[in-house]
Amino acid sequence: MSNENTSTLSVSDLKVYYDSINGDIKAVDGISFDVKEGECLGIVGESGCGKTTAAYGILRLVQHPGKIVGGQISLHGKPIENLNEESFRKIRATELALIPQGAMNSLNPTMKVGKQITDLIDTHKPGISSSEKISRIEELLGKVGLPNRTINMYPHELSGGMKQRVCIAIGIALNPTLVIADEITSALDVVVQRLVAQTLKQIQKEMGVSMIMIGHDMGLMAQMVDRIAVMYAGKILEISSTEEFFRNPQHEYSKILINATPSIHRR
Amino acid sequence: GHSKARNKTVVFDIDGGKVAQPYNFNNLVPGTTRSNGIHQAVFEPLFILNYETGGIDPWLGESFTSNSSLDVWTLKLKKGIKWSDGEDLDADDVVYTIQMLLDDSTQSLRDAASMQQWVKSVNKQDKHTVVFNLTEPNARFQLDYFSVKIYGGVIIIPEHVWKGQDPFTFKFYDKEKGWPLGSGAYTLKSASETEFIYDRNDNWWGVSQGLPLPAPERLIWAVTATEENRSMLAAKGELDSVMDVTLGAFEAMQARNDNMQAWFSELPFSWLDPCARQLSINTQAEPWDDPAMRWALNYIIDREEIVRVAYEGTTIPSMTLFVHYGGLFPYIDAVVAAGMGMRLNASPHIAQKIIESKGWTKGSDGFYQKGGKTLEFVIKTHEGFIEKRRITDVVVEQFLDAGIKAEHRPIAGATWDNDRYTGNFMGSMDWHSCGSINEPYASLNRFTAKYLKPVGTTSPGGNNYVRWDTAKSKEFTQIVDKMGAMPLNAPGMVDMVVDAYRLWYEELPFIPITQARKLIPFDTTYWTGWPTAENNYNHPATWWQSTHQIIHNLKPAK
Amino acid sequence: MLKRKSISNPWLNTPLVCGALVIGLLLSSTLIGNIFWDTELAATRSAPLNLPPYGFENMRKQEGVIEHPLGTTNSGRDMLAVMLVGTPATMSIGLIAAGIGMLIGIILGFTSGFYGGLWDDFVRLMADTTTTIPALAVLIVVQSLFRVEVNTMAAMIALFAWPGPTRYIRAQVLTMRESGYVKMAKLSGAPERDIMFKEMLPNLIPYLAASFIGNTSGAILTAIGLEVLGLGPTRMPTLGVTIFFSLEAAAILRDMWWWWGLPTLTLILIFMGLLMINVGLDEVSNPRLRKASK
Amino acid sequence: MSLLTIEHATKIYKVSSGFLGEEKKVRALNDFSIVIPEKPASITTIAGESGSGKTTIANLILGFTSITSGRIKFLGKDLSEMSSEELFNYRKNVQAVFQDPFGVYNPFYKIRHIFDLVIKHFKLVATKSDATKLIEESLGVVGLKGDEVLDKFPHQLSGGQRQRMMMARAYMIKPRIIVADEPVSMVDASLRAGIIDVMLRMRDEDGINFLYITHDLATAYQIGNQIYILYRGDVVQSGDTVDVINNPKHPYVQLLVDSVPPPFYDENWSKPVQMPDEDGNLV
Amino acid sequence: MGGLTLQYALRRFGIFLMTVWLASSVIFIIPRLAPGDPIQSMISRMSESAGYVENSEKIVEGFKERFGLNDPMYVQYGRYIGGLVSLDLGVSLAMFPTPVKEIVGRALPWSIGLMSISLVLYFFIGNLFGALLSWKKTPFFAKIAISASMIFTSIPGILCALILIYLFAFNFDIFPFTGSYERGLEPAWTIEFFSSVIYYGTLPALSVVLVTFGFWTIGMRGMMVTVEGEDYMTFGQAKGLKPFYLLYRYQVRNAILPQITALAFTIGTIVAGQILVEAAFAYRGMGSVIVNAIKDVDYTVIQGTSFILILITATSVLILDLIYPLIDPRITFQKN
Ligand SMILES: Nc1ncnc2c1ncn2[C@@H]1O[C@H](COP(=O)(O)OP(=O)(O)OP(=O)(O)O)[C@@H](O)[C@H]1O
Ligand SMILES: Nc1ncnc2c1ncn2[C@@H]1O[C@H](COP(=O)(O)OP(=O)(O)OP(=O)(O)O)[C@@H](O)[C@H]1O
Ligand SMILES: [Mg+2]
Ligand SMILES: [Mg+2]
Repeated sequence: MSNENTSTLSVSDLKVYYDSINGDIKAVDGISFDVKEGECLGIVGESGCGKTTAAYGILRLVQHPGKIVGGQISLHGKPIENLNEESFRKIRATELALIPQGAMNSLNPTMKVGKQITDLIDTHKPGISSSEKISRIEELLGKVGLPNRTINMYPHELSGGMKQRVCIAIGIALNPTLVIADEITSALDVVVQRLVAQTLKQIQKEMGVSMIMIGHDMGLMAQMVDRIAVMYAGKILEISSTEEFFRNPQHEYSKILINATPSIHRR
Repeated sequence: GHSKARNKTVVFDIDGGKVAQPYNFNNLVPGTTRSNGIHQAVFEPLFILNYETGGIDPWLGESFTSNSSLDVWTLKLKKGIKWSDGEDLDADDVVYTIQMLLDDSTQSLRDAASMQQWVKSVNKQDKHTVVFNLTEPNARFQLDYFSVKIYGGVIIIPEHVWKGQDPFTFKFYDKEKGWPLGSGAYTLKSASETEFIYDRNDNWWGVSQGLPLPAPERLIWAVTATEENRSMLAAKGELDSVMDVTLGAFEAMQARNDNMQAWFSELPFSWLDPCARQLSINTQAEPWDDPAMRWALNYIIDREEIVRVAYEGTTIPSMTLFVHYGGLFPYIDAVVAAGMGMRLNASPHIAQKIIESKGWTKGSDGFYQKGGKTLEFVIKTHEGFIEKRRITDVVVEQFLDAGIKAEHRPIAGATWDNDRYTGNFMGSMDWHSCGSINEPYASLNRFTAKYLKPVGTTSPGGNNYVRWDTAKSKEFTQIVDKMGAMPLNAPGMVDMVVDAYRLWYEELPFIPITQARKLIPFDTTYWTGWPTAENNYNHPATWWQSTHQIIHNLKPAK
Repeated sequence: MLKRKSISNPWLNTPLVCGALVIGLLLSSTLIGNIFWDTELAATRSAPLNLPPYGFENMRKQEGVIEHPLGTTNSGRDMLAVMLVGTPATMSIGLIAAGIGMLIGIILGFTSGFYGGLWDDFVRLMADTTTTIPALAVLIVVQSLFRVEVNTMAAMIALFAWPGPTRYIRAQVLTMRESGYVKMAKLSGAPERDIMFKEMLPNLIPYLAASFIGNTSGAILTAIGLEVLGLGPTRMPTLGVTIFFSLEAAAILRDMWWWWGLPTLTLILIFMGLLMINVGLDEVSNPRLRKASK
Repeated sequence: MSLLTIEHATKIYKVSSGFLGEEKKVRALNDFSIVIPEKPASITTIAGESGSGKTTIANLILGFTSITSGRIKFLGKDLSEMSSEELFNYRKNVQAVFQDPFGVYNPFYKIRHIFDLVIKHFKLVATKSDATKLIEESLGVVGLKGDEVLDKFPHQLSGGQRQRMMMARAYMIKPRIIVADEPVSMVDASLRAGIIDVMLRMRDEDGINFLYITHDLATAYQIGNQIYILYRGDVVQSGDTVDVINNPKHPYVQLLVDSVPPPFYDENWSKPVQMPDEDGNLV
Repeated sequence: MGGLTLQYALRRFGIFLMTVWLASSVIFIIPRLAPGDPIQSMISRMSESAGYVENSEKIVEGFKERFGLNDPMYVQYGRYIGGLVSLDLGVSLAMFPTPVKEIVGRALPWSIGLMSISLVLYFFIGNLFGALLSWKKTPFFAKIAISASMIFTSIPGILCALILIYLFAFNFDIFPFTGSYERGLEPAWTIEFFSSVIYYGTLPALSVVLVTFGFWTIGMRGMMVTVEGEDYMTFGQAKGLKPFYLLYRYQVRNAILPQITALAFTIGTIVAGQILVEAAFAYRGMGSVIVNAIKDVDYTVIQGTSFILILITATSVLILDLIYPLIDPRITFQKN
């Protein structure tokens, strides 16, 4: 496993269950991994295997009837699982940021895009002058390739790809230590998908943030991440570097994943 | 200060919700309200019928006498009467008023139709004397129209104000000009949908004639909404005079306000209203067209139970079709002595015999049946009159117990009237034998054959809408018509009443039920001198024009 | 494939069951009451007047008697019997009105949403129009002119209870019309009637149930509004009629709290019961609350 | 004779804003023509970006929307001239599998319902036991067993299972052609292969034609015989699949081909892509 | 603003006119379905107090002629609609010769005043309570209190009014029993008059608010639960926004949209409900006008007041439609 000093986030034995009348659904059942500084970790697995739940577990966003049952999470080596609600709120977006799955509905429909970025800044960095805020927002939008006029638009006026990019802008707005990107491209069409993925990759490199990228498109993963974790039924089957993973997958399931991926280069 | 000291003010209530037309004091138009204080304190009557003595008290009028053939009536006015603006009220105003009613070809002004029926011409004899030439003899001309027999009568209007106005659209309201204008001891200070305030006019004409000014400096008529609300206000001492309430409400007021009093100091507390309650039956609708069947109904009705339950003991059962006033006692006594008094209690077994003799048998559901038809009886009531609805509720139960499938249907007043007047009803709980106060003719006359109309057309004035149309009714009509041409309470009248009554009694086109009660609470905290059975200078109906008398009798408490 | 345990029947959640119990009990109160009480006592003049409940005193210092444990009214109705008889009567007005309103809503909503076109425009215009008509005013007029008894009154109230369901169902049908399973049913040769009522309708059941409950309380309130104006049925002492007569007799000032208080309390119970059912139905129909079973 | 012909199909949606409303026109498909021969069975791919009119084609063929101009012929008979009996017959021969494996199941019913519907309305068999046999057989083709799935509710099954059952349903009717509108785009990578495999087998063993609608060039490349690439309602390039993908001519086709991520660690995306501008012009 | 075109506004206005016309026609027909006519009713009222009225059939005929009640129905209908177009509501039948416009005009300001004050209150309180009821951070006792306060919803308005009168006017002497302002005061633009109006309006408004807010609470709670499940709520949390900000700017802001729609649609119903309360307080509004008119079968007044209620609802729906895109940016005029 990784070296303590250089690991941004370390998760060990995280368990998130959903309450149900017939007992708990073990959506995340004891997963452990590290993310090193500047590294991009991919998590793949079939739909419903617990990827989103794991992300929510780390960010403490699990909604009722879900509950975090156990696990240690530390950020820069400091445990954060015991922080109180208010302190935890403060590290969201500043240290641990999320780019959500389903960007289509992740923006407040009755708020202009600009405001949805400002309210984040106002909450965590109060006292910034409004001109400074505007230039900051314009810079962010520029980074994700959106025109400045986006500030005054409502979410429904944006295309899916644009919305996804707004979410990315929000995710990186406060220079967080770690960004968790949850299936950010699965709802987009191939061309847009590629564009968004490239944008994110570029930003990650520029800012040097650590990233967890969740998805199930092996092709995309191959292009984007440094290490891959394969999840199945709430557990992590294997974690290895991308090169290693494609060359020498350990698990049967991993092999299926790789082989099932069609290509336009080999028929 | 917009408010006067409480102990100088008398507060009356107006029931029945907001006054819809507070700024229209044209009393000639039928739709306007006049019991909002205007006819109790401002518009004075010519005479006031005294319910207690049976006599007629003079007010603006001094005397109203007829010739022996009863077709020329001479009115003498008191001297020195003035309108509140200082103009004289004299024979000219009377003639002007009556003439206006005679001239209304549409007959839609209030009293226009009756004046046109009776008055051939009206003439001023001198400043204080007016002569009426009638179309035919009428012994009750003064009584019926000029003496507040019930509610009010013809109101004299000031010629100098009305001249040149369209009597249909004139509102008689203008603060600048001091309208409305009357001769009473009070003038209108302010009006609104919910209250009317009158202040005393210290220049009232009576003062110059040696009459004392009334004591209250201000009179208020206020809309008090629900029974609950009204009772609470009275219990708090915020109302001096309350219109008709239920016994329970009165008891609750008394429990909280020692100074509440009513006509009697104990049960039944109430004063009797002139319109006794009756169950009218459509005498042309099967199977109730058979007098025997109507008698069966009468046998089922338990009047005592009705008094006990529907009235909580605040009234008395009707012995005859007449109201129990002193002036009518000779007739009531004679009828009862002749064996025609109504029973207090039910005799269902007699009813059963009658009904069964008509071929009805009780079915498995407990109701009488004949030829596959159930014996039904639907009683329509006026939705707004709780008292009649409560009587009907009890009667329906009595009928149901006796095997008649009775039903109670309260409906809107207009529909109810229309249904009855056109004969679209089986039974109706109402009061239409109302009319006689101090002589028997008025009530009997309403059921004579001359008012008969076929089912589907409107009965005139709601007279004989039960459509009593038999040989006996014709005979009845002859006797009653004869009575009408005789002076009031002429000798021999008692026997004629008994004869006519017998014809009616045998066929029973409607069934007298109870006397109507009005439980009218007064508060003596600030004012005394309210009419009671002991201090019975007149009756206590404060929404009638006779209220002038009450106001002049009030004294400050302490 | 992750093993997903299915959550047990969502219709069996606590609020729904409690609410249904309360409502069921109140609805069957006449039946139950007949076993231990003489419900004929609800009729006028079947008991002494103005008695307080057992153990209390009225203004005249009369004590309550065990023969009339909840007291009596000023027309000699036994309050216990009145409550037993009046409660289901009041509720049935609500249920019938909501039922009819719902039925109209289903028919109009489905046909207008499914077929669209002129018919759809017409239905929407009618719904909009009906919404603007002040129902209470019209009902007051009709009731005071014709005076109808419980069932007809319910039917009249229903005439104003359909636009809501119609509008909602229409919107749902418009969405469902585009859904995959409707297309599949078409591809499977199913006739339109089947598509509407066998494919679409069942999915609306939780909503229809919730809306039915909501409309029931609305209809009950409308009925009560008419009744306290004195425009209710006559012999049947529904809750509103009872309150009307109590107010006509100044029951509050007379300290006859049992007379207006008991029907009011029952009304509160009815509404709480219906509210609980609604909350329970929410749990059934709200996708978020149901995610667990997905 | 060709099995299915589309001649110069154009579809214009009229978007009206309700009662008395003004109308706006959206040209979803423009002068589209295609011929699918009766034999041999083939898989014809229609690819293109989102909103390019792919689903519109499916809806036209399936009769869910009316054609604005042009004609669709099945075995030489014009769709719009068919009697209701012929239309019913057409339904039996032209079936579909859709993108969303959840939405096509009525959540109210058990899985069995989709098979029952078909059997009932198309009167495929007479007896109950025949029906059971038929269902089992069809499920077998997609590698499922009746007792594992039939009495479950749709949400109790995986996306892959649901999508395969849709294939089984279509297969049971034994149509001449199946319109498959993005049948794998909502299914996991690991399950995708299974479904593609089923399609291939149905083509090769049962002679069923497919109209395969997708935006995923990679799978099309794997199985398609012919391809039509749509861009904003127009066909921009068509021909043999391998040809088209290996030699993209139209700039949009080039962009599309470029955007497919190579699923191998050692092959990288070459250069950053450029999006079409807002008016849809390719730069 | 989503392109508010003249064409859209005109079309929307056309629908408005059509609904008003249809609804007014219904209002015209209904009172005429029953036997009984207003003039007869007037006579009946006279005879209630005066025993009986002689020659009443003459009066009835005279007035029927005067009001054109003997004309064929279509003539009456034409006259009615023609009148509405010029906002002439005719002359009251029962209170001849007062124009309906005058009667309604006197009552309307009071009703509207009472309505707007109570509307603001119950809409605010109802939605606030609904929001608090579904918010995780609301203290438990507050939730209990809110739930308990909803029992008022099931109490008939008139009874609630009387209980309030009993408590606050009778027992505690805090507020007046009835009326709209102090006895003897003349309406004027003075502080004295206004404070009196507010003082007298408190109990009526309170009654309306108490019996109404619960509906909004229930509706709001439902909407809050729905919105809580939206992705943007989770994302808002992930942004580390403060809980209260998240509550009002994200959750409430979106949950309240259907509530606003519902408000526009139910405004007529609410005003109608207010009628009973007004009657209990002998308040000067439309309540008693309507109740009396119905008792007297005063067609013109019934039609006039109902027409006003129809206008209120139709107008509020129209306004809602026109301003909705401001409240909900997703809605544009072109879509319906
Ligand atoms: N609110 C909930 N209640 C109960 N179970 C839930 C809830 N949310 C998710 N689950 C269950 O938890 C498991 C993991 O869900 P999760 O959303 O984390 O999967 P995922 O890997 O992100 O899937 P996808 O690729 O579809 O996004 C699933 O089995 C799901 O059914
Ligand atoms: N019912 C409809 N009414 C109006 N416009 C429509 C309708 N259906 C589709 N369109 C429009 O027609 C165009 C083509 O849509 P279509 O659904 O055929 O695209 P698609 O290629 O299937 O896209 P996707 O990949 O997103 O499924 C789009 O611009 C769409 O907005
Ligand atoms: Mg997920
Ligand atoms: Mg599509």
